[in-house]
Amino acid sequence: MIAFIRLMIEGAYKNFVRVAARRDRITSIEIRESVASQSVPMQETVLDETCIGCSGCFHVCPTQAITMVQLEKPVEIIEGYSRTQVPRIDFLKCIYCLNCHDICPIYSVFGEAAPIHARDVGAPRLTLQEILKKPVRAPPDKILELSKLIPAESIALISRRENN
Amino acid sequence: MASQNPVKQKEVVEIEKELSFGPIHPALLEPYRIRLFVNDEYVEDCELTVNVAYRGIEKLFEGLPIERALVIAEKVCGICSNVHAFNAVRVIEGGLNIEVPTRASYIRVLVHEIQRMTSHLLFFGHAFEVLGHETFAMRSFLLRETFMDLMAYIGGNRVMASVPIIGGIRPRADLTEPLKKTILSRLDEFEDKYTDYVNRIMADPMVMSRLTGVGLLSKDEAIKWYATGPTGRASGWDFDLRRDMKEYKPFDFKVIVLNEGDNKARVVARALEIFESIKIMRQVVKNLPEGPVVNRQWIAGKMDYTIAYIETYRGELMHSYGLDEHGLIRNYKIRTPTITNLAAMEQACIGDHVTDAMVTIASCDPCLTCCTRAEVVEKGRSRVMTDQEVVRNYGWRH
Amino acid sequence: MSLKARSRRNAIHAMLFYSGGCNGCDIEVANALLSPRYDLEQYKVLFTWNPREADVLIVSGIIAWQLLEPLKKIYSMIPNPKAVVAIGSCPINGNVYKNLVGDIGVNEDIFAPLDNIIPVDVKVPGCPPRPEDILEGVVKGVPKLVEAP
Amino acid sequence: MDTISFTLLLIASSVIAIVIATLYSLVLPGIERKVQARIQQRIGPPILTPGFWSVIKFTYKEKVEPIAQMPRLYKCSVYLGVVVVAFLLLFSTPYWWAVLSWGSILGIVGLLKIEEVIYVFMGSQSQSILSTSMPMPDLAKGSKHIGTRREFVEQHSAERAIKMMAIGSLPIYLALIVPFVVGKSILISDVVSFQNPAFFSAPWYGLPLPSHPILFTVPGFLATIPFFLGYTILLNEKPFSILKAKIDVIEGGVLEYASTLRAAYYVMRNLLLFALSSIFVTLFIGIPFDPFTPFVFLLNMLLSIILPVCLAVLVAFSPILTFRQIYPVAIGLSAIGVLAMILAVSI
Ligand code: SF4
Ligand code: SF4
Ligand code: SF4
Ligand code: SF4
Ligand code: SF4
Ligand code: SF4
Ligand code: SF4
Ligand code: SF4
Repeated sequence: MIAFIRLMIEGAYKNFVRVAARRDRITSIEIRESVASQSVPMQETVLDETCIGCSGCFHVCPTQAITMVQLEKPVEIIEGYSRTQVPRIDFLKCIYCLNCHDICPIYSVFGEAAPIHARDVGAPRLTLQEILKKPVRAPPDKILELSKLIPAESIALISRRENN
Repeated sequence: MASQNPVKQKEVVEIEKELSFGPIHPALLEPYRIRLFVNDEYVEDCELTVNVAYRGIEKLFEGLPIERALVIAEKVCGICSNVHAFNAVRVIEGGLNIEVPTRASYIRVLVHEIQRMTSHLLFFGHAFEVLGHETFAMRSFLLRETFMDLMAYIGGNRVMASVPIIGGIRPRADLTEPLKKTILSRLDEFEDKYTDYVNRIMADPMVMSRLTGVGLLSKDEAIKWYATGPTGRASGWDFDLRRDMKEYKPFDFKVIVLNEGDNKARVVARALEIFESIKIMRQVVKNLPEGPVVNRQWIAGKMDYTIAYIETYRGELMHSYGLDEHGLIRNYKIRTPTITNLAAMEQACIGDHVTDAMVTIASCDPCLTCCTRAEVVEKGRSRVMTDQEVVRNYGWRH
Repeated sequence: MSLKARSRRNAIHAMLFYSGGCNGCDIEVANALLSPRYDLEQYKVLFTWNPREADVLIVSGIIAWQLLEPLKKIYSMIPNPKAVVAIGSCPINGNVYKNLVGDIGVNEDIFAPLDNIIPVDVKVPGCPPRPEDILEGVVKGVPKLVEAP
Repeated sequence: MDTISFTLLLIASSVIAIVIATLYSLVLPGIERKVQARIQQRIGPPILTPGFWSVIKFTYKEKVEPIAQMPRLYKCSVYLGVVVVAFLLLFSTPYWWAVLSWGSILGIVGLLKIEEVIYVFMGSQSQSILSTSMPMPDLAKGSKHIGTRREFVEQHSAERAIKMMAIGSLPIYLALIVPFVVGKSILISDVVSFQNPAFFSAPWYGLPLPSHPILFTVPGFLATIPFFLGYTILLNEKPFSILKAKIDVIEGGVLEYASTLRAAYYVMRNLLLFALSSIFVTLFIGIPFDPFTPFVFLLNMLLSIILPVCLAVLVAFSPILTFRQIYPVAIGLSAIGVLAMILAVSI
């Protein structure tokens, strides 16, 4: 009881200062301003600097949430290879299955800011130039194995889109 | 659930009335239904209907490649997200003998403990909200932000951090030197504030008078209903799987066991566990060995039905599945702690005031998304019906 | 601005309907509400559990079938004007629960998307959305309330 | 003064007092919330939001019929509540003190009792969706106790309201008696003139300050404790909000009030917050709520903020108590009240 009274007296002073002088306030003013002006920054998803514009993510998305946006000016990433398009995700369609993340050769969708599929994400700190210098052709058995991991329906979608 | 378990033989009491709450109700953060059978204001019997948020999650796993399944495993629950991913990979690692590098194992433990903190602090938030103490609830949510931030730093998302993967952890979640420093300094900061917070609560006579001596659960009952985790430990049942887990071998920590078995003990048990978790986290960060964080030398193939148990924040969690020859999941089963803890709570709240009974139910940290599954309904001869059939046959009301 | 519009803009009562899903969104809404760091009340949004008092219905989760009727009922009990905010990709499209193409194909036990059940005014995507997204989403529902007759 | 001009002045003072008090009382919940928010280290809603704007907004909402056993009675209860509270407020305006025996303690006690009974009415009427009538297949699944009477949470709250009536309001009554004992009269005017002899002779622009406020005597100070906690009990605020305990009965009997009815309920609750506070300032400090002496009037309004702010702090730091704790607390408070009364007699 005595301990409580001591705490109460200490607390009374602390809280009096809080009420009277707005001390110790921890509401984030940054968030307050961005919400009030309706400008909360979007979740970061596609890492534009590293994307090579291969549109693999576009093809594998089961809900067609991804569109490839043409760049006004192609960006040359490495000699002889330039990026002409980048993917944009429509979050209202996305189901966070992270297929796109898995297929991306450099994991630049959902790269950092969002959940990453519990599968392996390789070595994200490689630079793009290093990646592109590596041989890019996958061995056939690897492709076969990969095709098992991707849902049948997604593959069906790919072929459907290609047929159209 | 109670209808399945008519174990407790009591003389039949006259029930004056029934009060039902939920599924949308301030005391429930999640949809479930509480039916209290009361005389005057005192609870004579209690039934919880937990099947409300049914998603058929175990069925969703069926036939998925094991790597893809981890996306769902994590979404079994947004409170325990990490522990489900963790235990899902432990199943296959045990079944196919996949070696996990030590560094990865350390970091898994770190994230596991971080989420234990968020979970326990959420418990305080919820428990105090149910007690009606808004300020303490808010303070606890404020303290929780420390660990939400750490989760986001390590895994990239506040809730779904996806740290464990088969054979190790995601390389992104590896601890860098600056991150280690941040973790240690945030822990120190947290410990100071948290100590004050706990002392303040413990000294508050009004809060304590609400908690002490209410919702008694004896050790025998705890064991009978298999109330694991802090719920059982607060009743004197010395049971903590972490002592047997090889991941926890290198760390030194105490298992908090209290004997009172009332609501206060359940709150105190969690409050003290947080200090132990801080200890473990410090050890992880200070003793983190160098080395690789993931072992990629494995191929998913045929695996027998394998079981893995883990000590989560609320008790014992079981994941189990088998793999077919293509590495596709067969027969995924999850048994979560809340399902048994709630059965214990149904017993514990008998004899309490209605308002206290809500606190008792909250004191086992109920969270049900994971444990909503098919229910057995017996009518005449025992027969199994799904809820949908029940409603089709009997309508919504009778 | 008329008194009507000003009063609607300055006092908003929000109610949470949690309809299955993984809890993640639910806890983040609680975070936006209860954590002093986010503090929903500073945006003139007061929280309530009574549909008769509410203006904004926050829905999270995948709408499990047992919650379908309660959802419709509670929606119908809110007096006009009212707005619905769907939090997380669960009510927007069912998230992975609806369709991850395992052996079962499309999951028919859940009733997402929410649009099919009640009109939705604001969608806050994310899994889970960050508390600041939730705050912004709730605030975005206000113009609909203000403009209503 | 002849009867007609007295009546006119009476009506004028009542109207002015009620209008200003209502508007002012709509600011108080905002101040309360702001105080709590600062204690909780956050910004909190703007001051006008919880009271003023909410009430106006509710009047603009669609009118819906409440689900109640007898909807008309249910709707009347809240308006009756507003009227009762408005009359209660008039106890602190001097013109009413001269009307029959209105200006005595008996009137205050009587009205407070009606106010409490209203909660029982509301609770037994309302039948919201949030408990028994929620469409859930729980009955279909069967249970150990088939055929038990199912109660709405509001009805449960009405039962609690009866219990609170029996014990909860005792402290505030005892505390209210103290100034009358000190003033040795059952008339409010005597109590005020005992503390503030200059009040009745002061000109309209004057600011007569009380010479011996009862608050600063030992019995007066002691009586403040049961008064304040009794105030909390009457307002059903934490820690004594058992009949509106959010975690089981949600809001109790007022669950079904929507749109205009809810606005009326807000007005009732906030006006009670102010009226009791203003009565306290009148009886314990001797500064009445007199619309015709503006400075005294303003001073009363200013001092009437103290109780709501104290209430806000108490609410921020207390859980809900159940009857297990409320009975002893009420008995203890009553004991303090009796002690204060004994001391008051011996003054
Ligand atoms: S093979 Fe890989 S890099 Fe090439 S288009 Fe497909 S996903 Fe992109
Ligand atoms: S996560 Fe899935 S649904 Fe979302 S964009 Fe990627 S592939 Fe499409
Ligand atoms: S798969 Fe990766 S690299 Fe290819 S377009 Fe998509 S984001 Fe860019
Ligand atoms: S399997 Fe091939 S395409 Fe896929 S990440 Fe590896 S190298 Fe890239
Ligand atoms: S026990 Fe609770 S927190 Fe853990 S997974 Fe289940 S619902 Fe989530
Ligand atoms: S128990 Fe329920 S969740 Fe599990 S597989 Fe059966 S139906 Fe699905
Ligand atoms: S299998 Fe599921 S339903 Fe059956 S007893 Fe075990 S937990 Fe209960
Ligand atoms: S959107 Fe994601 S976090 Fe939210 S409830 Fe659904 S699965 Fe959980």
